[in-house]
Amino acid sequence: MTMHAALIIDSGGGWIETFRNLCRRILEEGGVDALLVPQHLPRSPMVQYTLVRDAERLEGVNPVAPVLPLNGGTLAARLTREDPGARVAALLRPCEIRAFLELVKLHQGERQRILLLGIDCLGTFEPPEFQDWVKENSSWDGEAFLRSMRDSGRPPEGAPALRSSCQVCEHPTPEGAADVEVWLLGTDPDRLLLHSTTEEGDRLLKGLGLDPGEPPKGRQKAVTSLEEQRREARDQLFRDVSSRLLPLEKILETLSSCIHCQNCRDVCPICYCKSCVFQGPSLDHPSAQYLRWAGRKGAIKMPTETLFFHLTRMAHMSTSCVGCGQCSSACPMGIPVADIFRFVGHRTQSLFQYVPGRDLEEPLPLATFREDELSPP
Amino acid sequence: MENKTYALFLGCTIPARVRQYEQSVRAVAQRLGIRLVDLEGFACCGFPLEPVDHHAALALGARNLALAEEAGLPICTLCSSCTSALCEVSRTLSRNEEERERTNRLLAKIQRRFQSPVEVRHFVRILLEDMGLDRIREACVRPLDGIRLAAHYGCHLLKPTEIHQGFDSVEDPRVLDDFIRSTGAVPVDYSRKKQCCGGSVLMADQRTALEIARDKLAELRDLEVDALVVVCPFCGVMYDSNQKVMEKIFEETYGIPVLYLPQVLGLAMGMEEKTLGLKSHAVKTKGLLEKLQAQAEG
Amino acid sequence: MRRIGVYICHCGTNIAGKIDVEKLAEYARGLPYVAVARDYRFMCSEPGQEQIRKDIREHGLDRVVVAACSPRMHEQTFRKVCQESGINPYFLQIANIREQCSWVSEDPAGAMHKAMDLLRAAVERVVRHRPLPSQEVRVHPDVLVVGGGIAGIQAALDIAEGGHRVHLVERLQSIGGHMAQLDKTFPTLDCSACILTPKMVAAGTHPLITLHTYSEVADVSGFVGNFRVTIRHKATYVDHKRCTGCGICQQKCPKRVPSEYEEGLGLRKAIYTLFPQAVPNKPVIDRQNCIYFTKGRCRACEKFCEMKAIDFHQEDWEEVVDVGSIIVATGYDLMDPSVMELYGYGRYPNVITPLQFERMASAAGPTGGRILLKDGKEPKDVAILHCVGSRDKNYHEYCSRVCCMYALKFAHLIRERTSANVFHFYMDMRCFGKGYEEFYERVQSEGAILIRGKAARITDEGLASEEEGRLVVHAEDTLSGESLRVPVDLVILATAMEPRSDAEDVARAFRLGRSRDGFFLEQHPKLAPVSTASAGIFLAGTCQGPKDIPDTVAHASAAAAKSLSLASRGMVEVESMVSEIDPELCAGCRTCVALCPAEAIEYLPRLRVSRIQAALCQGCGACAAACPSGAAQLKHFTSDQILSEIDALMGA
Amino acid sequence: MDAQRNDPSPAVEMGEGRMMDEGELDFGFAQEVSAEPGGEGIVKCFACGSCSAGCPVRRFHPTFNPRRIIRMVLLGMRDAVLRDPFVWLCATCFTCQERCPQGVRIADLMRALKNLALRSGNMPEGIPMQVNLLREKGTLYPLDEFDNKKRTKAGLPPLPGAHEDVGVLLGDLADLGRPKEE
Repeated sequence: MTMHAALIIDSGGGWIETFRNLCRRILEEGGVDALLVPQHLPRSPMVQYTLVRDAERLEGVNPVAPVLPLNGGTLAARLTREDPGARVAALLRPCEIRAFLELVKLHQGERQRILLLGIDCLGTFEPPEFQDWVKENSSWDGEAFLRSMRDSGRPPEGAPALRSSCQVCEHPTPEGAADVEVWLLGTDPDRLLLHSTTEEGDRLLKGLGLDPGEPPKGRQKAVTSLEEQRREARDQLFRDVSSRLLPLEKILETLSSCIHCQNCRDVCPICYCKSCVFQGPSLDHPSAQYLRWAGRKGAIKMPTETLFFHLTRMAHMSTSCVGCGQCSSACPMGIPVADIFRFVGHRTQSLFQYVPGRDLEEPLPLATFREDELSPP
Repeated sequence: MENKTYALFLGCTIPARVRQYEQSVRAVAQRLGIRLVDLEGFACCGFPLEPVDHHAALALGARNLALAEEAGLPICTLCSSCTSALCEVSRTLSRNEEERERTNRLLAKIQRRFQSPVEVRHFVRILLEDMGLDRIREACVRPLDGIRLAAHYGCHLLKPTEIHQGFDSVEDPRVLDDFIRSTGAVPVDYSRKKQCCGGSVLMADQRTALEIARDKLAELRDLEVDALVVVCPFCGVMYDSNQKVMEKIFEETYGIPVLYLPQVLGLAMGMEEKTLGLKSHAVKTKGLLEKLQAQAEG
Repeated sequence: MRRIGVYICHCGTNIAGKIDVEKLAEYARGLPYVAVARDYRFMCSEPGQEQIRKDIREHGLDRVVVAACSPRMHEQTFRKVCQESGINPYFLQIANIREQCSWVSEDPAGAMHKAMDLLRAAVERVVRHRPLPSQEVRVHPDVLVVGGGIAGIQAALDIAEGGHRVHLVERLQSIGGHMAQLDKTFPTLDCSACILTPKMVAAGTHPLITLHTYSEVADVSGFVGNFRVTIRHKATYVDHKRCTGCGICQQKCPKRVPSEYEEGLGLRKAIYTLFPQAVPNKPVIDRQNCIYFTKGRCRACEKFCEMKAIDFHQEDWEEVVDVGSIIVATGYDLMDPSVMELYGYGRYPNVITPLQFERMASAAGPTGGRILLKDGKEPKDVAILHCVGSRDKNYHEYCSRVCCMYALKFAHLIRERTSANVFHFYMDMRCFGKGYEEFYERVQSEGAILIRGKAARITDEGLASEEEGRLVVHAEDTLSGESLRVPVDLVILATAMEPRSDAEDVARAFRLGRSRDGFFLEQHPKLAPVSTASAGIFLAGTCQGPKDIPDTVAHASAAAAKSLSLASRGMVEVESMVSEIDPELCAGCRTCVALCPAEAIEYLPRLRVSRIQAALCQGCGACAAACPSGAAQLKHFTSDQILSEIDALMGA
Repeated sequence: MDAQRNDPSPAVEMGEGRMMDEGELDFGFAQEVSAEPGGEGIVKCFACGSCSAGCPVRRFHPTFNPRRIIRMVLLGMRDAVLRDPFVWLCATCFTCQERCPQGVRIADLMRALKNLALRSGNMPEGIPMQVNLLREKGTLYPLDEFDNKKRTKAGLPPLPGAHEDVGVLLGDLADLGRPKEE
């Protein structure tokens, strides 16, 4: 394991501008053919992933815009499932990297086929709220968000609240899973700080002619303190979920507004099936069956299989759930899907002492067998 | 584990009838830095009620455990029967929900509640596990060289095994002999080492009880031991206070002083007779002390 | 349009005693697709079966539901009925209204209700059954026998005599097992070596038996008919091809250590054969004790070996063999009685185990067959304690079955060779075999003293000077109510037979179950005592439970017969209810590959999907349970079949 | 000085050749005993006698025999078991219980028999006095002023003489002063 910290002094054009320049240099001098990176779309406040091969097409790059319209782990998997035939790099947030590593374990992507730039994540807003906020604040600038989060731990005045999943995310840093880490926490706000954790990362930074420097002193403390704060919030959420949402009589109520649109499944980075069982005919019942059920109970909610759907999905992916929260953001009915799945996921993962996306060497709980598993600790 | 604080559980007999045991325990504990606290309110452990009514006995034991739990202290016992009774109550109530509820309904009348298992260990066990024999040996500044001591284990220090979690072997116990050896004295092996003192039979059939006790004293007399070493007031009373009675009934003499293990340790640590209450025994310890004196001088 | 026949069995009063079968048949007639519904006293009887055949013919039925006992009992019977009548055997569904209904329900109305639910679910399910083909695969003619004790030897000989090759794997350097340690065998008092040695030699020289001694099974893969077994040969440091077994190396080796074969009563060298009649009679070097391996010097054996057979550089090596079936005959361990402190084994030198006594009694043993105390004197009184560790909830709850008899045999041998009194401390005298009761009477008449009571403890506490140095057994003679203390010189503990200490690992390697007592689990305690839940793997001898020699030999021959019948038919029907993966749905995640216990799933990188090799699949369904997209499905247990069954169960 | 021996009653002297009439036996007794805490394992006894062989009381008392008491319970000899003083002879030393191959909790069982015997009025003389002491004072040896003075002299802290709340706990215990009428 190499430990290579490199500093780029801010040239005066601001942090984001410096980062754009870095992206350009990566494409031009870093031996990288394509870069997956979030950019402001033309004439839209929204930020989306773009796959860039031409270094001139980087004007909208903004890695710190607090919004995550979809989990880029899926995109990284898509780009590496087969040999892409070129050298690809991607800038991802920690929850996206962890999702990608889970997909790699599920053989839906290949880690060696991509150079990962992982960036500290200070949290994101719900996309519509982000969009509204940016529209109202024409002078909006990602760096203001960064500064506010770094200084006060809160979004700037007038901004919406962080998504629930971000508020309880205890993994705000890439934790060594990327090749190069872009550090925001505990660093000098006027400097862009890169940290390499692999030989690949070393090679990239060396190729760009970046000199190693001393890691900032305040980093560890800032990370630990944020993680601690997030863990507390998480435990609070878990208490809330277990008392308010999860008891048997309440989960029915919680999920009763589900319209079985399956958006949560569509955006879930872990749901990797080619075709979901819930798309097949196995749950299409004969017409008379619905009437028999209604007859027996007096009345039934239609569509019928919503609870079954969620429980099945939970069974399939809860050991790998990285808590990115996309499911909640995608739910048109405002069901706190992610809160519930995060809670259940935490329980199933603890059962196997498994942390999804932590380490490629850790086998998926379902795909392995330990003699002591399920025995009380 | 070292230098923990314990709530000292004296039980009924010791504070009234076997003060010398209590004196020696407090002195030895102080010397070794074991903190013993007197909790207001400890009463009978419940053991005497076992033959009368199991549930009442449980409640009585649980009352003491609840007090210790409230104080946040583990319990140090001196009487083997108190030890096994309190351990048993703690074990039963933490495993058996029905008994726990039944007992807590009773305890509610006196605003107490048994919640979770309480650690209960006999002073001897605390000495062994918190201090260790090496520390004891180091503290023995006046070794009892040449003194022949017979260990009496009694029943409830080790049995039933499941509540004592493998403290020492039931069929081949060693711990008391090890302590005796650590003072420089000679632990005497004898055939009735594991035999009960008979104390529990006293109330139902005095003659049988005394015959059981006499059996051991007669063997020890033949082996010419200097003293019998006990760790339970029941056994102590049986062999010490009743020795004269037995001598009369069975028309023979034994003359075997009965010491509590902490008294033996205290002697080896150089403590005074008075501190250890060595003059409060029915069978006089004078001969033993003289022998000890002679050994030291010669 | 389906046409279903429903057949409800009375099973005498087993079902009809609780459930109104006629009303149930009436109910069935109202269910969809049901063309015929009948009840009958015994559906499994020939007239019952014939009724189904007749209805299939006459009513053109294409599906059959039998409401009767567990499918474990008669599913095969009724599948055959279907097949004989020209419909696919898998167009059958059993509704278990006996074990899961009439036997376990107390309330007849509730039972009736449940029977109706189960029947309706079976009807809904059978509609969705799809035809499955019957498949057969070739059976490899060779057989693997694991363990070279009397069970393994007997099984190997039976199979080889039947004309099939046997690989016999033995952990030690010679076959023979525990029986080779015994002196005489009850009740006939044959010399154990005299009856065993010819069998060992026969196994060692049989052209169809390959001995793999000093070897262990490292891995087993495959399935019935086609197992692939990796055998690990431990380094012997002696080239057995060159070695003539002349024994000079053993003579010259200066290192002496306690002999395991002599149960610690005698010594062996660091290069040694187990015993003089060992098969093969070739020595091995014990690395832990060899002076060359521990200190780098000596090499006396090498110097004196004319054949240049000593090879200190030998390494463990592996060999792969293919076999059609496997017989596990790994035997038992004798319990170590030192854990029972009250009997003083390990503390008192004259408290011994039965195998130690056997070695002492053996003319070839360390004392030349003389019964002696540790100080070399002859005992005047001997105690034999029965049930040491057996029938004891603190150790083993079961009866070890052989102890009473060998204890009586010991008494006979002691009375024959010494003038000692022999005291038996027993709880029940269990002498149930052929000639056993007679042997008991014989030993009684020879003067054995029988005390009905379990010994409470053994001490060395003599009360008088003449008891000095002796042992004292404390017990109650429960028949007279007298408490006894019996001074003796020698105590033999009739210790329990227990599962091998590595039984857990062996069970995992061969996919065997274990019963509560830890021995390997047979498929059925009465009707399938040598088969196991793993098809093609059989049990022989004491690895399945305590047995004496006659029972062990019978059990081993039974296992051999099972292997032979597989081998001689040459083909075996494999599971039709196997899994398959829909390549359209498979995302290639390979979770199933990792889970498959039969290693039947392969990944096809070009297509990016996984595929099940039907011939290897055992139909366990692990892949189907794990596959999130439902790409893997177990035939006959597909999602639509199970969900429709559940739907029908839940629906009104 | 004289030591009192509680000799066995005629009921226990089964003696050779005495014929028990089936009517004298209560076959529900074993179930009743096994329903008491500690009595659970009694039916598993296979009478190996290892309890009696190690029993210290058995060595010195002419008739006390745990194996035989268990047999009497299993046979349904309710009156003989509950009316005789012998159940009170068990020293609760656990020697038998530790060795029992069937896991019968013999010492606990004897405790259960004592509980049952006491309910029918069979108990040693000292019991009611002990119960009353515990009910009133919470201890078998209440300390008075004189005792505490002696304690102080020995360098020991004074202790309270009574624990009143124990009486509240034991309020449900029957008054043992007079045997219950059968």
